[in-house]
Amino acid sequence: MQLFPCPFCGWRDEREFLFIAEAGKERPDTTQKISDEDWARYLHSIRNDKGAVREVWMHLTCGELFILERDSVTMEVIGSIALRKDAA
Amino acid sequence: MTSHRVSGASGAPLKFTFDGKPYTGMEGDTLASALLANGVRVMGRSFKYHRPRGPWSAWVDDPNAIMTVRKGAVELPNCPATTTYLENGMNAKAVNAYPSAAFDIKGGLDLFHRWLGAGFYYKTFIWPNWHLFEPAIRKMAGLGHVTDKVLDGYSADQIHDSCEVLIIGGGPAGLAAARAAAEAGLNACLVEDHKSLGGGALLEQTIEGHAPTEWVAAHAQAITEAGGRIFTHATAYGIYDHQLVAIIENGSFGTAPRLRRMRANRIVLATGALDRPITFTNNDRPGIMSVTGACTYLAQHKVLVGRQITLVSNNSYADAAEAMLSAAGAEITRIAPTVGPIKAIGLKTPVALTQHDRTHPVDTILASGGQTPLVHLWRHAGGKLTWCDARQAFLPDSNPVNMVAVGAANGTFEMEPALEEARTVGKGDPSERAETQYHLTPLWPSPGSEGRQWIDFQHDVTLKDIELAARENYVSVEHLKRYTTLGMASDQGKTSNMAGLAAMATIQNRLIPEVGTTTFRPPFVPVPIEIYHGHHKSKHWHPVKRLALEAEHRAAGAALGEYGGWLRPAWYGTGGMAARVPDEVRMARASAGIFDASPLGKIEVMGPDAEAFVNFIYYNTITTLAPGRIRYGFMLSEGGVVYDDGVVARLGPERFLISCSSSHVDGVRTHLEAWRQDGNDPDRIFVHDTTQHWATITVTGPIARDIMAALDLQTDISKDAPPHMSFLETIWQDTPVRIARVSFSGDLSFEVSIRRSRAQDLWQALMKAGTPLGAGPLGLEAMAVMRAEKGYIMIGKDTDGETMPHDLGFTAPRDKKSTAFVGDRSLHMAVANDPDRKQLVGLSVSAGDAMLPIGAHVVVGAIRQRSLGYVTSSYVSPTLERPIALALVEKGASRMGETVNVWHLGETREAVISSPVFFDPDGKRLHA
Amino acid sequence: MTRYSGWKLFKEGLRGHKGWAQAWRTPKLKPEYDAVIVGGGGHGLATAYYLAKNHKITNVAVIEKGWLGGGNTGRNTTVIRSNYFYPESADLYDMSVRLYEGLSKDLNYNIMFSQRGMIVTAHSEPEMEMAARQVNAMHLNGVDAEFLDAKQVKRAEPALNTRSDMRYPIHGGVLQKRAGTGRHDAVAWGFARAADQLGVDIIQNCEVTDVILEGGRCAGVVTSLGEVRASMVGAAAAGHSSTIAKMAGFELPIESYALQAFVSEPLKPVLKTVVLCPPFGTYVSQSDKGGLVIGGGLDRVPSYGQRGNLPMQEAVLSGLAEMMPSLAKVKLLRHWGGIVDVTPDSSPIIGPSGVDGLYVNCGWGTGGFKAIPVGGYLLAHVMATGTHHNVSRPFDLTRFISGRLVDESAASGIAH
Amino acid sequence: MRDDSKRWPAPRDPGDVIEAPGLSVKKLHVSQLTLLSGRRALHQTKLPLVAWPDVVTSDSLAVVLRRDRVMEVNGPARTDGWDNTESLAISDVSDAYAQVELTGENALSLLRRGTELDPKIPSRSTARLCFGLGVSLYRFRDDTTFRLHVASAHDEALWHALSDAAKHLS
Repeated sequence: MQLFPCPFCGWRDEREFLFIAEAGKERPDTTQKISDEDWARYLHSIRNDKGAVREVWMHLTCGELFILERDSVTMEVIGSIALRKDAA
Repeated sequence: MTSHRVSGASGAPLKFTFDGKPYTGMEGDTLASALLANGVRVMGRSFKYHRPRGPWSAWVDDPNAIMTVRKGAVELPNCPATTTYLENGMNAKAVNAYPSAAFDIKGGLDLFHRWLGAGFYYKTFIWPNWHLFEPAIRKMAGLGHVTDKVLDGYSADQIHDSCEVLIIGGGPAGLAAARAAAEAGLNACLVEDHKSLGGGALLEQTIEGHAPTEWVAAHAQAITEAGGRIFTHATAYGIYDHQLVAIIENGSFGTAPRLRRMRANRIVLATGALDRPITFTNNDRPGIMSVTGACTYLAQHKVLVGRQITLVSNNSYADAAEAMLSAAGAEITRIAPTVGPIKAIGLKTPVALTQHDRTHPVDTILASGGQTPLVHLWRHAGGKLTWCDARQAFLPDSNPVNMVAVGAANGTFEMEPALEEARTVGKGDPSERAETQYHLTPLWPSPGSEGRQWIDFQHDVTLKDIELAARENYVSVEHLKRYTTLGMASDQGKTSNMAGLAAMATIQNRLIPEVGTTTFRPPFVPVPIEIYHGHHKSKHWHPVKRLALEAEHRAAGAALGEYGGWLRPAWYGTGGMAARVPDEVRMARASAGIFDASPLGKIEVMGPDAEAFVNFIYYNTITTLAPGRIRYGFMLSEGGVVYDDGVVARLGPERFLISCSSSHVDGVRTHLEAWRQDGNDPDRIFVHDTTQHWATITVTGPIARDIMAALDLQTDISKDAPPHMSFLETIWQDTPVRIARVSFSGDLSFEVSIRRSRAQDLWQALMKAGTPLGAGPLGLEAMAVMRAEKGYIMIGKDTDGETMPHDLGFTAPRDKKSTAFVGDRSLHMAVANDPDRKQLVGLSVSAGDAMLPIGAHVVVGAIRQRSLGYVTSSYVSPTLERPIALALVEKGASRMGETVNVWHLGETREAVISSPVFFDPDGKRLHA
Repeated sequence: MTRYSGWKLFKEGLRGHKGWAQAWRTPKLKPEYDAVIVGGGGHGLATAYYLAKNHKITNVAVIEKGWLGGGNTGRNTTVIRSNYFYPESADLYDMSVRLYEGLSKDLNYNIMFSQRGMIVTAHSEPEMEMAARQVNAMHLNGVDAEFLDAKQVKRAEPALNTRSDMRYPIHGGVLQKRAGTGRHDAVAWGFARAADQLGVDIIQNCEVTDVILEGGRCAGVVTSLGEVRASMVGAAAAGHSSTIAKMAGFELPIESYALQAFVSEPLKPVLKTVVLCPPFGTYVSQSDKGGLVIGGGLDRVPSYGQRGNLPMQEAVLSGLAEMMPSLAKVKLLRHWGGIVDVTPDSSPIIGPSGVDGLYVNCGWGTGGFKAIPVGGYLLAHVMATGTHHNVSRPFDLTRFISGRLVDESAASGIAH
Repeated sequence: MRDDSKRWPAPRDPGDVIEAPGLSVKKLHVSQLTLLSGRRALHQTKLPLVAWPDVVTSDSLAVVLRRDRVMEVNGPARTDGWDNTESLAISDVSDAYAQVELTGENALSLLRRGTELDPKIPSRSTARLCFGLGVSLYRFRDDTTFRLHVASAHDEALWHALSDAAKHLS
């Protein structure tokens, strides 16, 4: 049972969290022309880093979407960042 | 047999049997100590050669004495005799031996050992085929036999716990550390795997001037008084991420254990060390035991394992043992194994030990090849090891986060420094490992020597097997392990790993640390699968959701089934599904059916950006939806695949109600929440899942309006009001109700939602109004038939993970919607434009024919038939009085009227592709 | 070379097994090869073997970071099967089963392919409908399959709980009789020994640290033992494929997850087949040594952590206790984790990487072991000929651009 | 389709209780539950806010669910929908959740069988998973009494889990 820090709730059991995606992926503006390659990159490309990673997770019980920084080898949690800029 | 119990033993007598013979042990005994007390030496047979074996040690490291134990109705296989506490009435039987461990008919296998060495099976049984040999090999392998009996009440408890310091091991170091921690005001827990505390302390004459038992009792009392907790007969068997320690708490024989998931800020490892065997000829014989094992039997169980003992040791640790055993009356001869090869004589018990042509008569041989610290848990937590030449052992090196080893587990074998180290660490202070006074002469297996020398006792891995592995270049420590099965027995290499890798080091002329260790895998001791089961049992596995109206349905004689996680009425009344479902369909088509639709999702989206958001989430255009109106639509994945279908109602300019499939409510809520916070302004959109506040009852059928009229609502529901696909909120008996004019049956329908606590009243009112008119309750199975008659899809049944909206005939948004929506770009990838996509169609057969089986494939081709798609729904329509089916078929839309072959389990039939809408294609009945 | 046989074993037994040759050599890494394979697991070793055997390219090095067969090849639950829905998958995996059927003889190494049958149970009417869809698809794909009712399931695997009061009562299932288990280490060792005998250099304890790119073309790799040049580089690095791809300057649609496996104490035979119960997410078979070998789904947290964790253990093992309650009392001996490389459609990627001279074989996810022979066979084919074998073509990396995924879960009606 | 009406017994009587050593569990009646969501929702409710491990004493309170959402328990009646002046999304969910009260020296121990719960570790939200079910959990009146809300359709499931776990108390 890992513990993840929800920026709002604090440390909770990993089973309360859902992995959404790697952080930093912007949805292309689909009203503009996008090549198949660019769309495929948005859909499927993954850095899959070994070591420090930045990922978007959802804390299912409170619904908060946030960025989790952790180490994908040691499972050490480096920190979490609320997606909301004004979050306290 | 003479008793081996020495004076001073006290405890209630316990009767038990072993291999059918009755014996008496005493309270506090393990099966092994009780048998040794009775003079029984042979307690098992080895895995491969069926060599007679007795216990090597007195605790978890014993690989030899493995038994199937029965008590009352409970029988458990593979119980180590050394860790199974004796209970009155136990019947133990050696595994892998018939008729008994003492006389095993397969004992003769040992004669063929020269052909059964490491990996022999990789080199033979190739011709003609492995299948001819495998059954016999499988029968020979394995240890105990597991019964097919399910144990009554065998249900593990599981609990979460936390502490500031967890001390693992209740020997002298653990007790000292725990006391120091507790007295420093820390929330401390101590875990000890024996039933009683003390461990190695009990082997001492005095500790800090006290008798060991007094010292232990005083420490235990001090720990408890300072607020510390002590768990005995409990083993920390694994350390997992983020300082989580899994602890098994054992009860009496046959009862399920408890799993304590302990989150510890800091872990102190005081697990001690093990004696390792010495590799010499016939070192696997019964009566050859570890020095610590013999001392433990004496100290804890008052059993003197032999009278004429040869003590074979290369280290100073054996000095104290010699004193202890001679004091108890044994005659001890010391042999230095380092000065020349030794050999044990005797089959089922040793009679002599030879060295340099000298023969020493013995009845017992005790061996200690040095101490191996128990660092398993250290490795689980990611700690590193370092090789110590002075101790000839791997010791804990750099600390994993918040974990420290003390005492023998840390290589601190002497009592005083161990206690000092433990106390320092217990308080939370750092400690340096002290210099050791421990003295030993390096002693490792010497390859090329004569005779058969055992490295892994249970798996019958000998020194020659290691040499063979080296010869064949299986030299990596993992290859060695896997090729020879070294260390893979039920003791997981606790006795054998060091000797094995030392042998490989010697053969290859490398240093032991260069060869390295294999990975230490949890669990530290075998744990029953039940410990993981706990409350994840049966109905807790994935509990069904219960309807507000369940009592009403039961009263109406409903058959209840599980649909999308809810327990729902499948059909009503007696006579079985085959009779009742067509009746209900006919009733609903002729008059009306009253249907519990409560599980349908009711997710509200509100806020200034709600409209744009819902428009982005839906495939369909939502911006043009007027307040009070409803639209049917799809939610797609970003891959363009239809994820959910349902209706969305606009309740106001800034308020929408999404009615998703009942099985998708949690998924849709998460989907909405993720998009809301990622890429949108979450202060301008809010998502409330109100599904469970509302019960929803659908009245569907030609007379639905008459039934609704009887409710006396404060609104006009006369003809055309409200119109199809409209939504209104009104009051019924002082309670707000919502009415949606949507239909999943193809008939005039009213979906009425009311708060859960008033659902029963509404249901009864509708039934009261409907029954005289010929209406009645409608189950889910009948509803499924009705929607199929109309060609309405059921997501996940009539669609699959490739279905895009245009495959279902919904093309307009793909072609025309100008704003972005989830999945939009994927609808124009190459795959989306493939001409041979599977499309939804109907399949018709003649009126008298049997219905098409669901799962049958539509095929083309004569010799090798190719699948074009498959039947997804199929019924005999009570309305049309003929079979109907829905299917996903390649280019289906362009095949209307085509006769195709339908293939099912080897048989082919014909069917005609048609529109999926079988009934009322113009939709007149919706507006009736 | 020593040829293995019962007679040879008998003779060696008489003379103390002194005459066995090394199963493979420990050669020195040469500075240049015709082909370099990155990854000494089953797929890498099989690729080298088929390059040498089928295409006579023998100047080949297999470069392995640790010990050969030490990744997922040595950590999996040893299931071999081809019970797939789509023709593309069936062609791929059934070709693998057919290669496995002749592999012990082909390699002269007993890999103990035990075709004891595999049952996938169905626990509701909708699941029975899906099972029928599956069986029919398998028949049409030319793969053996039997559609079983509950009684037949019980007969095929008596240890299964078929009581009606279990959480998900068994309605029936799909049996593939040709499916079964193999000895995982033996597959790696057998391929290694056979490849070595054909001249392939197997270099263990050698880590690839970079990919040599010249004019946008892959010209070899840099390793911890020095540079190695080769006109063809094949990467068969499973969970670490993303790392190799990054060295060559591209990204793969692969996410790494830990997949856990479990083995129990050794028991006398209690299971006849391999059984998967989908609603419990657990499958189990019994090894020839007697241990129950248990597996389940991926961890919920993507990672490179080669170890177990409690939530998944509880999910998988409680599933087993539900499937076979009489086995709840059996003790677990060991559990471990492997890192699996999961693609968006859970199908493999075989073929050109997009960088000239660099080919990939990855993305097998949870099911790489059963595909070792075919993975090696097809990667060797595309490396040696420069074109896809018909069977590997649908699994080209470009499918993620066209969207023509081969997603087996799609066929079971589970929307993405 | 099989008839499972016997396999899942009819829902219990609302008056049922669980009694075990150091534990008593009963169902409570709630008259009003209202969801309030908005950027400043936590400041807009007039009821006392409840987080973990607060001990509340009033029957009217606002359970903090998330950064921008509270659930008013036994609070004032409000009009459903989007309140433009207050910038609040409001939904009556009075029947969406059942409420259960656990009391006794073993209540915490019982809950710890279903969730990793520590009164020393505070949390701004009361929402958590317990026995795999989503609940809002807080302390009431004293530190051995706990109240929790669970989705109505899971009321039976939670009750069953609590009764089973209570068998392990001694």
